[in-house]
Amino acid sequence: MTKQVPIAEGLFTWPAERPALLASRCKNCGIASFPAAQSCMACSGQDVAVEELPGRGTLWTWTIQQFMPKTPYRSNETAETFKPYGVGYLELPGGVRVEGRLTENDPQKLHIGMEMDVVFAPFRTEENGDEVINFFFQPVA
Amino acid sequence: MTKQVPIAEGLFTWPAERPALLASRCKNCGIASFPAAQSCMACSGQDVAVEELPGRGTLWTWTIQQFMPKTPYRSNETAETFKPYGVGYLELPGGVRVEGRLTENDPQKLHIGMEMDVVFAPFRTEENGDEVINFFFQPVA
Amino acid sequence: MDVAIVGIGIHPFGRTPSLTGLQQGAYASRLALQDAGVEWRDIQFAFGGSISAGSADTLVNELGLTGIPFINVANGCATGGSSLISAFNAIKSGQYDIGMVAGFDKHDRGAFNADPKALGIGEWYGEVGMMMTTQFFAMKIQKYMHDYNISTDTLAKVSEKAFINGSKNPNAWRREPISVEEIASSMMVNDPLTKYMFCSPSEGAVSLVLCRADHATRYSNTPVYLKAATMKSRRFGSFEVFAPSQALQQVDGPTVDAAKAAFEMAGVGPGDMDVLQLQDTEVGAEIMHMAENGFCEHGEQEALIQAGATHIGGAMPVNTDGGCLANGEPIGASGLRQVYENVLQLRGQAGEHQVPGDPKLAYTHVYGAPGISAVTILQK
Amino acid sequence: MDVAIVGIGIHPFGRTPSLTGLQQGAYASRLALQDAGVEWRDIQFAFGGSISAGSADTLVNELGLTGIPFINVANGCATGGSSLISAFNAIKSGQYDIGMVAGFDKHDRGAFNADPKALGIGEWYGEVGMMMTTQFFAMKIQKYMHDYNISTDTLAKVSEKAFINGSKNPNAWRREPISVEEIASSMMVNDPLTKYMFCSPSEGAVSLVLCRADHATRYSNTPVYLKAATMKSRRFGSFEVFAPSQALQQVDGPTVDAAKAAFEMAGVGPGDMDVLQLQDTEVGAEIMHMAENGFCEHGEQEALIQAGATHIGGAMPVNTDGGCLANGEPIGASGLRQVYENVLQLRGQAGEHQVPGDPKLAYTHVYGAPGISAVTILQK
Ligand SMILES: [Zn+2]
Ligand SMILES: [Zn+2]
Repeated sequence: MTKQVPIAEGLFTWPAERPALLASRCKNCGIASFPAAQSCMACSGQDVAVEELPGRGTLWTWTIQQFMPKTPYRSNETAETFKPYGVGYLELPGGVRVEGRLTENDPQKLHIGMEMDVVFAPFRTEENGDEVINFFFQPVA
Repeated sequence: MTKQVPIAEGLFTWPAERPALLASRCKNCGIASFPAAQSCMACSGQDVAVEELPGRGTLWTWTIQQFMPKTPYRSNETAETFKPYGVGYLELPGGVRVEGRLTENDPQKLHIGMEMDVVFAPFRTEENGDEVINFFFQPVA
Repeated sequence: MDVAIVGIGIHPFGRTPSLTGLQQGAYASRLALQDAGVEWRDIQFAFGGSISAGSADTLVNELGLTGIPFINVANGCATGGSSLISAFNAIKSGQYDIGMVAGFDKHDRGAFNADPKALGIGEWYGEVGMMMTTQFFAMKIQKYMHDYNISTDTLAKVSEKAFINGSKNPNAWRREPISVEEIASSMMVNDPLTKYMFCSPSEGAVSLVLCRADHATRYSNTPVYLKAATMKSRRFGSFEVFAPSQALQQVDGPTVDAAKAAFEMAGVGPGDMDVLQLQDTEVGAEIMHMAENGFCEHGEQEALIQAGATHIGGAMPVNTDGGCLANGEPIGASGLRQVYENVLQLRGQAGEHQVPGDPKLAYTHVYGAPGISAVTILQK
Repeated sequence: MDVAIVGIGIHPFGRTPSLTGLQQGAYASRLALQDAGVEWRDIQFAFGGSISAGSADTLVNELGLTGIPFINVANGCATGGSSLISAFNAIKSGQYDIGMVAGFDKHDRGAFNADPKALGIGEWYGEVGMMMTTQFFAMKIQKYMHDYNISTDTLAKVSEKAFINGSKNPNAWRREPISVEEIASSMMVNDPLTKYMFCSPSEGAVSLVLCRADHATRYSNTPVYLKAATMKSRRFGSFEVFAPSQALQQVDGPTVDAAKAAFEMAGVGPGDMDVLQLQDTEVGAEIMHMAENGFCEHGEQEALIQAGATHIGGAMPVNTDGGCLANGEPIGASGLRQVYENVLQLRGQAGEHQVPGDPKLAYTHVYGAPGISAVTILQK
């Protein structure tokens, strides 16, 4: 039976009714960081708490990856089936700007400042049949 | 048909009636080096000539490799078929001390100062059937 | 104690299948020694870097085993800067009179393959396809074009100038001019950057002989002084390569910091510089680094580049040897290539790519992962 | 300007599956900062090394992004020496007041896998099974035993002492004494060296805070001064690891040269040293390095070791923390561990492994491929 597994532990809540990206926030200086870390890059503080990031933000910048990356890229694509994909930073209010793949790869449909949602979807299938779940940024409909 | 190929170009004369190790000798300071190099490590000179090294020398030091090395070791052996092998430096008079595998792996039969010959023999077989020839040091009978 | 550069050597950049990276390094080193009129045995210490072509200190196998301390350094694209700063410190410490820095490399074709783990990033980051320096550069210029009204035509003009300069430099890899139209219409790699707007991994080597300034005239009639050599890493909040997230409040990047520190150390300002080598991993980098290093305000690049100010004959010549765009980037050697070019310029020996008007002060800048910049200021 | 060590930190050596090498490095760095009573933001520069656990400069991701120059160095087993020498130069140059050196590593189990190409050697050398440091060490001590009448019992006694010292050191990996009989009869690895006569790759981290000597008492009541930090590479004719051939005329190795240079720099002699940390990749190395560093004549080791002179209470205590034999070798951290131990000894804080009699001068020595030695002399 197909199982769904997150691409990495601790990146986002999964499984969850409303999955969310997880950040660490420093109790000393209040700065948030993604992925959650054990110490604060801003002030070197080690007293941090994990919190859920907002699910909607604005696109801060973006590009389209037009060719298939080499290792460590690991999808189920081949050179023939590869489709260009968008990458961007989404500014999550009160949180942090997170880098992620976009569901949209048409440069005409992307612009800085547009609203996007954080969504969770299968990224690849493992040899054992497990579906690996990743986060993506999707234009607000 | 099986072909015999040297393990590296320029290490020794092959094929040859009397194969021999090849060294470079510096025309400036007279120092020999194995394998042949384009410059002299002793005096930085770049005027070097390739020459054949003597085929007999005395064992300067030695050890036995008791376990099978990992990559870059590349023989046809497996963990099961691996046999310990000797390694030593053979002092070739008027030339240089060369490091090589010994045909003998019994520590009782090896001692510093013993006479040995440089011999050439198959080391492994490639997937295409080629026999790879390497040099070995063999106790004088 | 000030520090002088009294010998320079280069192996042409590009592809040299007949030589290993190490052999190219030895070639450049011999030329540098010859240029300074010294023997390898006169050299008291060395610093060197090579990312893909073996340990730099194996150069002693080629040059001779003289017993000197030879320290390998490794800071990505800023590796040449690390060597120079370390050599600068060694001579300034008063313990050494003369030493060498060497950088060489030989990379496989195609984009660099970064390893997330080596930079302390989770494997997932590479698996989903974000471990690509090219994406960072594209996203940074995308944002910059949006904020400061830089046009895509200006992007192409930076490449056009690089290939023109490369065509004048016998040691460059790309020696054919390419038109703005061809650059702009070449394959899109990472929007808005096309294939001809990026530099590629390549091969090459540079070595430099450095000595105490008060000994310089023993070795050279045209010594060039290293007035500043600085390196800075990213502060919290700057937008850097390989960052799974970045802070909402942005601060200046390491280039701004390294430039300020260098100008302070040298006691000069951006307006005093006569020739500039700025990290141009792609055209966006060159554009943004012009402002980050203090040579113009943000946004002024559009007018400057359109007016040809960054050409060899312009008011602000940038990457006179063709930069990374025309030379490719052998990581260990790339930062030292900039210094090599500036020494040529200050000596007046740059031939067809010589900046007119007897340049006296020259500037180099490199940027590398995970957010490091190194700057030098040379004076004749 | 002299240089002082005012803060030391260590992450225990051995196996720590729950932490990455980088995290162990951060742990040691925080302890070193705390020991010196400074914050990470006070540190003006850093040098660091890690061979298998990522780039040392990614430590800033753990400690905070303060913008400092952080140069990665890489010289095999001598990497810690490279960091120290570079930091020594940086402070002596007068440009910096306080900095850090950091070394950490995390290796896979089993012997190190060396790459011939990276050292400029043909692939054939590795293919036939000669790219093994253990063979070199075995052949070197084999020849030495022949020339200077060292017994196999003496080999085993070196390991015995290492594990006794390790049992007294809470940061050591191997903390159980092992009898001479068990050591001698354990599996033969490379004749004449058995399994328990070799050190193994391991994990661990050490960081040190260094400052201008005239600022030392601001940070420490027990500053320790770096009177010498030297590094030498092999001269032509010395017998070194990974050498397909060697000259007929042998010369002294880099250890002899680095030791002489260090004694000259510090203005002291071997007889003045109160405690010694000597590279003990295996027992033969420790024995030969005693003479190469100048602490006895060749051949005297047999009587000295049999008489217990190298034990903690002996006349010439060697590797008081258990050395590489009891700590394993995380390459980036190993050389700095020796310095950490000597600072403890000079402060009188080494606890159960404290050398008696208020030691005042301490010596460290590392040796690494392709024939490099680095030495430090510390004074309280
Ligand atoms: Zn904080
Ligand atoms: Zn010679």
